[in-house]
Amino acid sequence: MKPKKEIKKIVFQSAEDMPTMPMSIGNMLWNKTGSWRNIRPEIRLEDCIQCGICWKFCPDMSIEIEAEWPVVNYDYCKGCGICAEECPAKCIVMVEERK
Amino acid sequence: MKPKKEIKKIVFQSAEDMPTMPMSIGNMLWNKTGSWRNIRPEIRLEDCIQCGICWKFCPDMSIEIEAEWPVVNYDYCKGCGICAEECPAKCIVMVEERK
Amino acid sequence: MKKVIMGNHALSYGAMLSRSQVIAAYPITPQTQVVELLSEMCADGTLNAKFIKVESEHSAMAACIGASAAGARAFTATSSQGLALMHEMLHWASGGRLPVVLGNINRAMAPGWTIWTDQNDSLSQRDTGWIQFYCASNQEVVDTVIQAFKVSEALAIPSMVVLDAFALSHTYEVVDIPDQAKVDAYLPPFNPPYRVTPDDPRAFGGLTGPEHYMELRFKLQKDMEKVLEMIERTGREYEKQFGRYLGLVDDYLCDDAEIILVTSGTAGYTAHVAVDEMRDHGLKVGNLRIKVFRPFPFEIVRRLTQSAKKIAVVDRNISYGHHGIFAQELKSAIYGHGDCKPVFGFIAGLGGRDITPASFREVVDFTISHDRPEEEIIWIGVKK
Amino acid sequence: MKKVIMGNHALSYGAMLSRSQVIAAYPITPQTQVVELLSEMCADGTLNAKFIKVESEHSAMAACIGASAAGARAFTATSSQGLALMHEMLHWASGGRLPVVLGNINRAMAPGWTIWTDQNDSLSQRDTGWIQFYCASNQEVVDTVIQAFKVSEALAIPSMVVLDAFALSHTYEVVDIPDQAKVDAYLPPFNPPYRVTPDDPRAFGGLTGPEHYMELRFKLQKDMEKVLEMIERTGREYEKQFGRYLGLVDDYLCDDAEIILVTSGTAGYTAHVAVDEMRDHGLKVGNLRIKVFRPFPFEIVRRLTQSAKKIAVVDRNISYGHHGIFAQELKSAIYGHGDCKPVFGFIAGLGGRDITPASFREVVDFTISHDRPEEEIIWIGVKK
Amino acid sequence: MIEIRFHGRGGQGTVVASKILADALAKEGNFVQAYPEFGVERRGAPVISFIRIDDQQIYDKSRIYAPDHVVVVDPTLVEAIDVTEGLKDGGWIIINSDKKPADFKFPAKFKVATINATEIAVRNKLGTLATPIVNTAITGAIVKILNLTKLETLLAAIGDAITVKPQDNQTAAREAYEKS
Amino acid sequence: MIEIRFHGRGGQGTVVASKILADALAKEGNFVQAYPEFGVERRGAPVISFIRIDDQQIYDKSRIYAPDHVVVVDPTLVEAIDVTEGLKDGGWIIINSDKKPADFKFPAKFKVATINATEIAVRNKLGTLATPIVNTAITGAIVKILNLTKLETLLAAIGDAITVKPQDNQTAAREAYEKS
Amino acid sequence: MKKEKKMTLTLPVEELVGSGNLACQGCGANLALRYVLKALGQRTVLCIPACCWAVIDGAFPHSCMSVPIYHCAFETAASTATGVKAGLEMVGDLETTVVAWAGDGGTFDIGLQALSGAAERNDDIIYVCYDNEAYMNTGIQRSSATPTGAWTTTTPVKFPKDRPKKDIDAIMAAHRIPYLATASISYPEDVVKKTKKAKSIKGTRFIHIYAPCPTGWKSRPEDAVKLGRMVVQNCVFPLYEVEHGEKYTLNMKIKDKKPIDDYLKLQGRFRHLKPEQIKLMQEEVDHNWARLLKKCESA
Amino acid sequence: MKKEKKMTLTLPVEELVGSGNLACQGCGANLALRYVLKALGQRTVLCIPACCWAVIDGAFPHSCMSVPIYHCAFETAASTATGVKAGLEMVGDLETTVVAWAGDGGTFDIGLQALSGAAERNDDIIYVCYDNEAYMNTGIQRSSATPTGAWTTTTPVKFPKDRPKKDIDAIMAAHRIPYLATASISYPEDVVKKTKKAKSIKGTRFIHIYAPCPTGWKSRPEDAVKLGRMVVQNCVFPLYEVEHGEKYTLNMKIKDKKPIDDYLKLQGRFRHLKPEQIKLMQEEVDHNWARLLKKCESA
Ligand SMILES: Cc1ncc(C[n+]2csc(CCOP(=O)(O)OP(=O)(O)O)c2C)c(N)n1
Ligand SMILES: Cc1ncc(C[n+]2csc(CCOP(=O)(O)OP(=O)(O)O)c2C)c(N)n1
Ligand code: SF4
Ligand code: SF4
Ligand code: SF4
Ligand code: SF4
Ligand code: SF4
Ligand code: SF4
Ligand SMILES: [Mg+2]
Ligand SMILES: [Mg+2]
Repeated sequence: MKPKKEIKKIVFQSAEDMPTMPMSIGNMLWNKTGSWRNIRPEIRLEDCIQCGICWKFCPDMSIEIEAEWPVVNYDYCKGCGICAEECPAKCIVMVEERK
Repeated sequence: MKPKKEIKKIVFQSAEDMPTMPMSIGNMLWNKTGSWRNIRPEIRLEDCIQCGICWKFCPDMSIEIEAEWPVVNYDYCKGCGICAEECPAKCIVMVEERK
Repeated sequence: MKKVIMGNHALSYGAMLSRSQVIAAYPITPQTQVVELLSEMCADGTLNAKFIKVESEHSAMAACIGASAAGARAFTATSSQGLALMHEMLHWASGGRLPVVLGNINRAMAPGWTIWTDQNDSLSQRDTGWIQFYCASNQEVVDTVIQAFKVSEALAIPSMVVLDAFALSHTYEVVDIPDQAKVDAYLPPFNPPYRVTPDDPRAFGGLTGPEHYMELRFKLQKDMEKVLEMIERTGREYEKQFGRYLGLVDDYLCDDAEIILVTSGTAGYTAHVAVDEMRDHGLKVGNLRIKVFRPFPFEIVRRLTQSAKKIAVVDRNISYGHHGIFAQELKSAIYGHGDCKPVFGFIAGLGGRDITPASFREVVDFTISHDRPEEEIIWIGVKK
Repeated sequence: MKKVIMGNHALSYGAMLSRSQVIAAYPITPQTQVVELLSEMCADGTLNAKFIKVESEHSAMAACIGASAAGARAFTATSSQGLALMHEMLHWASGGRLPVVLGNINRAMAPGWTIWTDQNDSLSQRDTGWIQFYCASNQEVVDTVIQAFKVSEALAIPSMVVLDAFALSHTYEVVDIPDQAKVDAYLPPFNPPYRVTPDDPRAFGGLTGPEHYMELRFKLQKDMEKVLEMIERTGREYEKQFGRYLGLVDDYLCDDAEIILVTSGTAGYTAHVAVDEMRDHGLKVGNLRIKVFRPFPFEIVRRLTQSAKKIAVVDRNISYGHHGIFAQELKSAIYGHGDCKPVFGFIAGLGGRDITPASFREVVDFTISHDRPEEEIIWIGVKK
Repeated sequence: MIEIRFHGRGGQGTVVASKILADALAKEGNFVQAYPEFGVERRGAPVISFIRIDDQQIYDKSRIYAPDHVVVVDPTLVEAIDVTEGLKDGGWIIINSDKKPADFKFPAKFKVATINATEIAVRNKLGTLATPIVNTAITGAIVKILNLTKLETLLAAIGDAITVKPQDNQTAAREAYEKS
Repeated sequence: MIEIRFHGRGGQGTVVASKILADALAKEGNFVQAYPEFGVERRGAPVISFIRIDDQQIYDKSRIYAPDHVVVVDPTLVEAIDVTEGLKDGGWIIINSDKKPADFKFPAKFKVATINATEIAVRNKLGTLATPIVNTAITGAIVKILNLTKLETLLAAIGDAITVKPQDNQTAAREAYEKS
Repeated sequence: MKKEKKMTLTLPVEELVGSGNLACQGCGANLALRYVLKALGQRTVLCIPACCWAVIDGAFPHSCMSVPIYHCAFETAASTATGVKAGLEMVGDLETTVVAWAGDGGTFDIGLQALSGAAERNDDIIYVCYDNEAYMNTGIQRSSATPTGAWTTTTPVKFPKDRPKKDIDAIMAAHRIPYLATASISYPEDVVKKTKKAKSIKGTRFIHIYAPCPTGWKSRPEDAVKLGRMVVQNCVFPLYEVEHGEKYTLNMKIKDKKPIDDYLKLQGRFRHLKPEQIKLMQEEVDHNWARLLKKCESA
Repeated sequence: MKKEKKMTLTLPVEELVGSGNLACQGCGANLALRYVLKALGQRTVLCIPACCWAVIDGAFPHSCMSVPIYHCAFETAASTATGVKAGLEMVGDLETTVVAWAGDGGTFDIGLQALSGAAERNDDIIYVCYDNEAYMNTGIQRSSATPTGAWTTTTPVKFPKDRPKKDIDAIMAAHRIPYLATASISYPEDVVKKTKKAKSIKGTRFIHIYAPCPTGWKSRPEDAVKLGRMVVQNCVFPLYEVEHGEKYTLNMKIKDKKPIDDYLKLQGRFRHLKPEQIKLMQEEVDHNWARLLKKCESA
């Protein structure tokens, strides 16, 4: 998995530190939506036909391409199951998250 | 000309006399718009074919029908000239108002 | 009948028990449940009303105005942005002397987007000519809606029933739902002397020149002044029927208090708790929770604050470039009446920041330790 | 260059000299000439600006907000119903910290339909976080627009420049039109630190929870408090360039006055005439015309009213269920500062009823003959 | 301070007349204030407008109730309404009319002048007999009768303000001035 | 006054659980206050809700920071967040889990109870293993462990509040009550 | 001179708009309401937003009308009417016709959303837009109904209106309301017929009436009716009906389509136009006319 | 297992929507913006009114986006965008694409007037409506985009939505804007193609994207893409373009038109429907489809 710029949640300690306008100064990567998941996609790469469909339809940008293969970024994957549903090779299975 | 219900302009002397809501309690007949006129329609009834077109097109309800003939109500006729313009018999002429 | 309901449903019940005839509303967090329950009530026949699912709050108020002008009892509910979008129509309802009742969930104004409570939305409407009630419990919400229709219809002035976002709107509490028959006895059908009907054709709201406008507005103010007495009187009637008095203020231990907290909304209930605690510690503190903000209850506020040494107003709102709004209005109200005791203006709880019993302790500590307020505004709970 | 122009055109000139870049406006009596002249200026190239001929005032303010957020100087003008329709967006501009400048022609609120002057439209916006200037002459209008951009842009708070319907908007007066080059020197191009641009992508106005909202609003208030000093300072700079000082108030013979009239708008000029007359009759009367209402000029008002025995506030507006708004705010401002001298609250001139020198004589007569105001509101010129 | 009231009809440009007068007077360093009736104007309906003139800043923003002079742009109005309402004793009533001053029955405390502005206007191709554009002509008469300013200043003001047929308007004003 | 905090996930009906509890307690004459976290709820994301119980009118409208007890509706949350934040000493932590209380490593000052509400729910056909509807079952456990009210009252409250499969829900609550 | 003939009256005689009102000389809007009320009769409520008609009615405490009027805020004609209708029904009056009566600005621009909302809900009101092609009550500013090329005070001759008139009828047809019609004050019998037809239908009905405005168009008052006729004859404003957004019916077949020149010449607002501009405008008219014919055929 | 093949990527790879955002599991709206920004690239400004996307973006002081956003009031997507575009041009940025990005409620209902105004002026913005057929951000209330028969919290099963979905595309076509297209998140290449086409045109462009919402439709998150495909295949939401309000182009010819039943079955919001009701809905779909085909033919 390619290293993601790890961004911390910004918490202001004082009004002075804040911008004048209500305005963003950081991104949402601190919000590990992987924790929302109750089922997780697992890709059986052996059956994968590299069609890119899982990447194309992931609403959370959580299918990444590494060396031409799809990899799930579990930090953010919310477990919607779209990738598994849409995979033409049926090589993504949704398995129950930690019990 | 048939007698019109003569209505005076209502002027309140005190708040108490007024309705609670901003609401009408009288009509606009006190407002003799005939005084706005600088040209006046005159109907030469001898040429009139009783087609009713002047009555139909008067925007100010100022052509009245009396015994089947058109009569101008000068109290309200604003002198727009539509009746004269539209009269197919060309029997309405616009003449200059008091000089 | 006792029921555990959320504040929003308390509004719905209030509207239902009042036999609202036309409801026009538009959804907005945190008001949605009001509308959802009412649309169910209309769908299943519990309530015989027309529910107009308008395309904006502006139209919601316009439709209520139309319905009320036609002689029907009209209700709507909204919050913050929605209330602000109605602003022009709020002026219209009062200037048109139409007794519409509106439930407003106090939510802070954007931007940034917020759904949390503060009073800037409804208090920004303080100059629109509406009666404003501020509630502290779901029970008060149900009761106040019924009362609001009664007062509004008697004096031809619309009413706003205000409750805090989440702290009331989404909070379940035990509510004694009044009996419909008794409500019917208390609140007869709406029957205005004039209405939009071909049977008595009138033009409402036509062009009004400088020779008449001022008198019409003078009459509005004079009727507004009658609201206070009317609330007290009908509040007693309500008490007779339902055992709960609906007054202008909720005064708690004010008689012998040296410091009086002036509060409103749910924070005014929490203040109660703080007062109890402080009394336990020997501090002579009282709580004056303002329930009716418009018209401002001049007399009773003057009377109840008379003997105190200091007044501490806690505003969950601010008029930028002036003071907290309750503080400002209170000072205007008591100015020149009695001694000019120090009034401390605190601002707390904007945009949903919590106001806790500790907040009031901080308020009282500050008030005790200062002779005069010194600053125009004293901020509570801000990371400066 | 001296020119005889109407108040509405004074607004247009102010906007043009300030090199407004985006104008979005919608017509309404009595504001139309502002827009008409500006659209001509844009059509013939006198002014290099985009003129967006929007379909409502709500969109006018939204477009100004968008333009300002993108870093352009934005101007609009409206009146009464139009201003009221913008209400939600007024909150937006201030909460978003965007220095839009708006010209408002004071017109009473409907219903009944009215096009005549009173201040209820702009004063109903007193809680929206805008700076508010009230003008008494066309000269003041031109100067104030330029000044408003300067102050607003420095502190990221929008401004409203207010003038009376007809009495100013349609009244021709001699105006010294400032020289463009000098205006350019006084008012440099708008260059905000942050703006909507892909070069520095930011999300403006996103969801802001209870942990942050209050601080943002605290900052707004703190900046609002800086406005007063800024107006005085840049007013002096303006004076250096153009020979006219733009201050917070216009005080006339207040120093030794026993009775101070507190006034605003064109009535504040007429009061001047009445004061002269009364001084001729030996009455020690002064006139304190408030030019900046938001933020409220606490210090200077306290200072100037200090030595008077009585204060008579003349409000061309009313907050139904409370007092006239200037009276209310003045009492809040001077409460606890100095002695608690009687403040008499008069209401006059609603819906275009004329306020004449005689009105002020009546006001002063009443004030002299009563020790205390006794009534919450003293009405002038109402047929009761 | 001089206060003048104009009587005309909607569409006759009464406000323009007072505005041109204001322009001319301002050119000579006066302070001026000109304003229309505050209301709904309809073509043909009676309207009024006002001008205040002073050599110092004018603070009074209230309406004019007791003018020093009145100008009647449309002669038919003399019958329709009381043009002397509030007029100060000794004030002028300047009427656009082909009649003589003596033909009007006003109380003696007022001075009456007439000027056939309609005739002048029409002759200078300013409008038609039915709808003459008399506002410039009438200013010529006012300036002369009330001795408010020099003719040249008035003509310059007309030149600045009027974009359609400025010369004809100036000629009309000059003629009226000379005939008054 | 007793204050309880519920931890769950968006979509799990945590608020419904606290509401049912409130209903039951109100039936027995208590004053109650139940409220959700004040914010944006997303399915799957951690959420909380609260209940306050007292035998007299509850004036405190501020949020609960130091609950007497906490209830964890979704066991996976124990790892994800600190469910004991602010929890008073001696307070119960009631967890929906198939594990034993001892399997959880909480400070000794807290009491821990577990109830396999998921198993009970699924067995009563309340949702699936992936998305079990556990809110009624868990109320059974709470009522028992904290000794808040009679089982019958709870069952009556469930009967009033739940329109889909009321009996199954009652059975689940009863089972959880009995197992706790 | 008195012949023994009866006066021909092709319209209902009842006058519900009264004299003494504040319309300008030759006002088309005045005629429009006169005709519509002749069709609807006295059991009608009007909701009138800001527009010339808010003034024409007269000043407090007077009204020139014999039907009740609720004067409402500018942007609320449709929503107020919806409210009035609901209110009347709840107090037991199921019969009164509720009409929103608005100008083009109040319809095409600031009131469009409320109208669209009412149409979507199919609220039981008749919405009539009298179209004088600008904001007249405020002194002639452009609205989105102002035609290409026209002068207004906000589209100065140096830069006249450059956008085509918004096609409100196509927009309302897209809402598939049960009934929609265009009409012109110069064909009063047609106005009356359509209004009566509208009255006989339930749901949201929309009538768009061409109403010349001498003041705003800088035309002679006496030409008002002539202009309203020309505009139909030259197909600038064809007369048609649309049912349920689909069934288009052309009411006035134009055999001998007139060029627009004469029509433009009568109006000061078009005085500045150059022949090239007029040619482009003519092309636009021809194009729209062809499209309309197609819609009517295919319906 | 590693074969020597390249991954097939049919969309631009740049991701301008970031992870960690606050969309629900399987949110179609999230996909919609992801695709649109892939087409437009980073030099884009979004004006987002109140809607789910106002929340998805994240909470102050964070944003999940790599393009600037102006969060604007609910009813102002179009007018704010117009203002931003004008502002950018005046400060010298003539290139940035300004997009109003709004939900169906913000487009069909409360924001319609501002949109109509922008379209009439032909303001140079792209307006994208992602349509999830209800007010979702406030918890699933009916909008005028809600289809007939659907449950929402304000159209309870006892009285489900009884009015048809407002035909916003016909309404916008009636404005004769230069470009209008419908799209579905399940055809991302089509979304990208149309968005790029829109970008290449000046004036007001409107794109209407079907964006399934598992939360509001009571459907399974994994079915979101499937639903977006079915709705095209069964002609409930056909894919087409309209140029200048006249030239209709059908993008996806449907040979084998599917009945709506399967589509309805996947969604809890339609669970209460009886066969008769479904039949009526099918008829409506068939009717609309036939009309669309006709428009496309005659264009
Ligand atoms: C919110 C609001 N904005 C502006 C106005 C001012 N206004 C009153 S009438 C009018 C023009 C109306 O135009 P239209 O609807 O075409 O009617 P017309 O005057 O042409 O008859 C305007 C802009 C208003 N009353 N309210
Ligand atoms: C003036 C105003 N009214 C109501 C709201 C509340 N509100 C916020 S988002 C929303 C629903 C948005 O629906 P839609 O545009 O379809 O977007 P979605 O939430 O479905 O994505 C509503 C009603 C608001 N923010 N402002
Ligand atoms: S389950 Fe959903 S979020 Fe996770 S990778 Fe698959 S498509 Fe993306
Ligand atoms: S969709 Fe399936 S086959 Fe296609 S790339 Fe993804 S995992 Fe491989
Ligand atoms: S001139 Fe005009 S107002 Fe007079 S009668 Fe003829 S048509 Fe009517
Ligand atoms: S239009 Fe002419 S011919 Fe016809 S009735 Fe009138 S006057 Fe007679
Ligand atoms: S301006 Fe036009 S529409 Fe308005 S009253 Fe005059 S003629 Fe009629
Ligand atoms: S409610 Fe629907 S549209 Fe909104 S974020 Fe969730 S899935 Fe997306
Ligand atoms: Mg118009
Ligand atoms: Mg939606």
